[in-house]
Amino acid sequence: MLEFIQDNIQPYFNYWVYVILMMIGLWATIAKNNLIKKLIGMSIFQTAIILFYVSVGVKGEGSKIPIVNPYTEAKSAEVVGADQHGEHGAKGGGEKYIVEPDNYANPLPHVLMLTAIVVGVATLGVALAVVQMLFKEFGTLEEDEILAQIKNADSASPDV
Amino acid sequence: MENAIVIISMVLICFGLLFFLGSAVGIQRFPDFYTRMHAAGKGDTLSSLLVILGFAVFQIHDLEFSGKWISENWVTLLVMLKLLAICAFIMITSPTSTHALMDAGWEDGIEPVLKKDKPNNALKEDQG
Amino acid sequence: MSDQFPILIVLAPLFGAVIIGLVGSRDHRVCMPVVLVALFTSLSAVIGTLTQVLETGPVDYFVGGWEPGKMAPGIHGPVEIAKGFGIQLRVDTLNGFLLLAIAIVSIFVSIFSIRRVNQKAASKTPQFYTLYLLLCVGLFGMTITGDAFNLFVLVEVTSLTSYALIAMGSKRRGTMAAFNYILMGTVGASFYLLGVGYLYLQTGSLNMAHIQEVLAANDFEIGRSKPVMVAFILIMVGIWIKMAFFPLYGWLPNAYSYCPSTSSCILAPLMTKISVYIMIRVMLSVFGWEWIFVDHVGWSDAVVILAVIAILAGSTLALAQRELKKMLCYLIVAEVGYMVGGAWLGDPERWGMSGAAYHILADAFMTLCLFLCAGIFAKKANATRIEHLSGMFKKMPLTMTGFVVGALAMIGIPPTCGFFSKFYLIRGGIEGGHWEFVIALIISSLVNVVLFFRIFEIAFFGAKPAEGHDHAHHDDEKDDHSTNDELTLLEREAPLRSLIPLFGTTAIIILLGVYNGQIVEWIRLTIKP
Amino acid sequence: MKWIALIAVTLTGSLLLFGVGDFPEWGDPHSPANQGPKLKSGEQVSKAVSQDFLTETYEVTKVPNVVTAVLADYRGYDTMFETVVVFAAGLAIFAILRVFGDGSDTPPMRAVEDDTFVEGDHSRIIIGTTCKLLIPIIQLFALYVIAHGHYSPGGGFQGGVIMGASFILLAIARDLKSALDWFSEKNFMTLASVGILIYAGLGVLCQFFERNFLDYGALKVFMISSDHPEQMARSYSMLGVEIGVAFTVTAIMFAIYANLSSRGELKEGL
Amino acid sequence: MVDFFNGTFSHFVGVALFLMMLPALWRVWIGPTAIDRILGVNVIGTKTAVLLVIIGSIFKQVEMFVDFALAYALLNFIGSIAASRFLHKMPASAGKLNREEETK
Amino acid sequence: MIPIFDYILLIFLIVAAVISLKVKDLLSASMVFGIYSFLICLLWAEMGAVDVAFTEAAVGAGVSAVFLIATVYNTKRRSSD
Repeated sequence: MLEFIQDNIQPYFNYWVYVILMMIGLWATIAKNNLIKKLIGMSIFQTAIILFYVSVGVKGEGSKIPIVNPYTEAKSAEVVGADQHGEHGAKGGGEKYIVEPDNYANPLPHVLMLTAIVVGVATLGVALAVVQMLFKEFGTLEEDEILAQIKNADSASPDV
Repeated sequence: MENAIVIISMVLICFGLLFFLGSAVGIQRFPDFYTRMHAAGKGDTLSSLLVILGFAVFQIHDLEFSGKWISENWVTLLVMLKLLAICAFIMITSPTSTHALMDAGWEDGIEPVLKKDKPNNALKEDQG
Repeated sequence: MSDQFPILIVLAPLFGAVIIGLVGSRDHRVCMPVVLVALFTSLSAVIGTLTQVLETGPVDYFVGGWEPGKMAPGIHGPVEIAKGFGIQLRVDTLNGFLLLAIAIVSIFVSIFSIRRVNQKAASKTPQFYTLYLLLCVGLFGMTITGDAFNLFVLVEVTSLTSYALIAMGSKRRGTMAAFNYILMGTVGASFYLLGVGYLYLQTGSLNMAHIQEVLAANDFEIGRSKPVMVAFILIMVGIWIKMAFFPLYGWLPNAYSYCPSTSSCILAPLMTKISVYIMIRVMLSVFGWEWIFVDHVGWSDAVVILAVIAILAGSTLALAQRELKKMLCYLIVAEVGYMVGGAWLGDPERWGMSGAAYHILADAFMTLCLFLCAGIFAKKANATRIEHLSGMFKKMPLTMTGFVVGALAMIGIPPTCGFFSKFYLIRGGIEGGHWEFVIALIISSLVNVVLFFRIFEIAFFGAKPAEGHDHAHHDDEKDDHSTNDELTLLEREAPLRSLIPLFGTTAIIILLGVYNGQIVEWIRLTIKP
Repeated sequence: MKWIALIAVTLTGSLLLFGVGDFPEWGDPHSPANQGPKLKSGEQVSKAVSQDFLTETYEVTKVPNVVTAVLADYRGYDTMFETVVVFAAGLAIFAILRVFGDGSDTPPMRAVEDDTFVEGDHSRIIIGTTCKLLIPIIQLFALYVIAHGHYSPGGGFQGGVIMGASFILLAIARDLKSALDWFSEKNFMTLASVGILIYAGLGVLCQFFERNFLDYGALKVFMISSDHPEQMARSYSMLGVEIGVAFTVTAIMFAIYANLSSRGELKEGL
Repeated sequence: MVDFFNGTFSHFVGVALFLMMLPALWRVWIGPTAIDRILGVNVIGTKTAVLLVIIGSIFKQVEMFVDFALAYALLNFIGSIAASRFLHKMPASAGKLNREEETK
Repeated sequence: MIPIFDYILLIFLIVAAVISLKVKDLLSASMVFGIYSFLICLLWAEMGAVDVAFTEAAVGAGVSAVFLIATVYNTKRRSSD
């Protein structure tokens, strides 16, 4: 049991949790009756995907955040000798620091997820506006009641 | 010198943790909303202040006291300034939100547990 | 200048939208000219790009100048730009024609929308046109992009604008449909995003061409790993939700039939078709033909069977509807079945996929034609149900003619484009050995015959007395100036502004049919290189 | 409904867990996404883009924060459409919810006795004073975040959201009307458009110098007294772009709140 | 000593803070009233700002993390104030009604 | 990345998600969704995604919970599930 956890769950814990969160979100999006609950579920669903992306970009313990400033990183980064880059380096303003990319978290998923978060908020806003419209028209936020009202209206006057 | 600073900050942080513990116990054990709010509001404010102050003090070890020390240490000084600013803002915002919530609880119609009531009963009644 | 055409396609509507956002609320009359100028700029840019494509092959455009292999100036000397650094736009013959179709459809619908929007919600006109142009931006961008993540962002642009367009004028059922559409659309887009994430996890790139290169490397060693398989399923499911493929079509009929007619006219022809295009693009340019049809043979059979069910279900449900728009919506479900099934036939000569690609173009115009007619009927004669159409041939002969052309194309009668697309699809089905697909196509055509001839019968022999005149054109010019006559005009022909797009569409339906051989040949340049 | 949900959730979950089995371990720096895909034999198929982003960004753009550089320069096209998404959301909410006129056709808002600021209303005094104190600080901080996005986390989105939140705070602490006095509907719609105009305009400006859209290097002609004109041009253009993003996000965040809290009537809110 | 502070000690403080979130989380779970839950949210919110600084300390880059700890300190109370405003504006009877229903 | 924080946070995250979906009072649900966003912000910060964490901090603390509360204010506070 312990071995199973160590081999299969611990190294993939983030991925497992993202699957679980996604399932919770999907379940809520489909099965919850209240519209706002559905939207909360939708947000959880989106966050789960963000969790997946960010987990992809993580690099081992001791890795740094992806801000590579040669001036403050001078201690850790390797300096290419002045003789190698010689005049060019002097002309270009200081030595060139070689950045070891394995030490920094992967920036690309972060950029993508920045986009996804903002998109999520925008979608949430629009969905909430639609919810308010629905409340104005039906006076309730429960899906089954709304559907029942629609059905009644249908059977009362099929021409609408 | 360096060690002394680190130890001072560690002591501050440990005190902060102690108060956090107090507020955590308070949230759990107090009988009604107002007392819980009391524990949470006061304890959390003070302990966050202490912990962040501890980190601000810790930043001193990074300072290098030499000739033009402001220009050389401005990153560290800025961090300290920001940490102190966090302290100040927590000092302002946390009591305000506590106050607002307390007020809202009163408006919401939550009755405080008074001395003559038995706390256990009140809690039970609340939980159904 | 000519090398900047690809980006101009996207930028012109974007700037149009911003300009309307800035000045539109002060003066509503600004909107229409800006929309037309923006869309015509796009159209000319599309034509410019398409001629380049036909002359010299696919056109690439690297936004920000991050072209792989080029040198970018760095502080310590030039730096070589690696693959997938920036975002790539790519126009080839497959999406070039689709861009053309989008430009034409959006221009037609904007002409069609002139009066409608001004009358209905005058205070929201500028917002409507801004959203409309942003929708066009999204559609153009989705079609043109060569980057998997950029596609997601543009999918969201189109989705958000279409949610708004569906919800803005509709009441009760329409709003509920919009809400369901939001949920389904978000889930679909999220699945797509997750699929791209899985691909990124395995390949470390987001550029479609680069991903394909990596997947195909060393005889698909990476391409055969489990995450790539899951990624493919996720992307497909996401796109299928967006295009309302068979088990996932629940949101579409209500959303499209209860929204304002202008919105349905732009959304119904384009949204599902662009999703189909994305599916073909992902199949061809990301995973590749061999990966799908050689490595995973069983999948294509399963999808074709799903498509067959979709066609049959769509046709049957359409038969049960009495509301015109809803019937058309179920027909869209069936048409999506045609296209998905065609794309998945997997015949070695790739006629099925070519037919599907051609059917995207054909179906966009067919659907546009029918939805324009439905909009005109609803507006002019207040006819939303099939029974209301009785006597329509005499009341609105011109509109009805357009409707007949659209319906014939839908049934598949030469020389309309619908016949030829079905021809290519059937050819693909026979060569791929998918007889069930062929049979479903024929059954669906028969159902369409029943559907539309029922309408023709009602409209031709309908009991309602005809009060209209034959000089529709003549009356229409008056219509603009004399609003007092509005009540009496109700019984007559649609205004010129509705008829121009309608007859433009019918002309294109026939032209597409007549020149089908050349167009399919061009499309096959991309599909079967 | 529950059964459908159960089936969908089970199917998706098992599919995803099936995929997880072959993943590289969490936090593995040699995973394909981090170092480029490799074959089983260990042969490198291609290089991952993010490697180059990390090593070359400072060289090419003089921006230490790689995320900002990728966001605003390499993938600036994405970010432009992200801003467009926000803009579209604002417009969508306006189109869906906004009600014009006196609102007599809609049911009246709930009766509220103590909505207005009353002398002696302690709650409002305390909150009002705190907000009066904090709102300028929040806005100053938002400006700092926007401007400092090159060197530390932050940038247009974050700054814009914080700025928008400051207006939301004003609307909550006082009332919506006083916030709208500061920042009226016309203003925020214009500001949102201006934001996108700045972004796309900077991109088009590059096209006038015969480069591609959003190739900020073209703007080096404006960097007269600089050692590295092209890099500095990229750096400053990114700042401009971030400002554009911040405009749109600020405006739209407040617009969304204003419409949502007052049911689109923009009269009295939460 | 500095390494100890940045490493083990910060880890310890962080874990301790997480453990102290548990009572608040428990309070959020059991309620019993809405406002109790909001109280729990408030408590966790305060701890979040502190934890951000601690994470920064573990990364040895506090200067990068302090910015959004500051953002948290500034923005954290918007939610609480909005909730309190909500409860203010709802008639008190509605609040009682809600509470009774919730306890069922 | 900080593994121990990661494990704790992920478990808390699931708990917060379940609570916010379980609570029947929508005002509480919106606020508990705030906890979810606090935790997730910590999670991003812990994984080194500072910009994402900053965005989540600004969005979660300042905007999204307030949107939800505003909607609940204008609609109905009780939910049936």
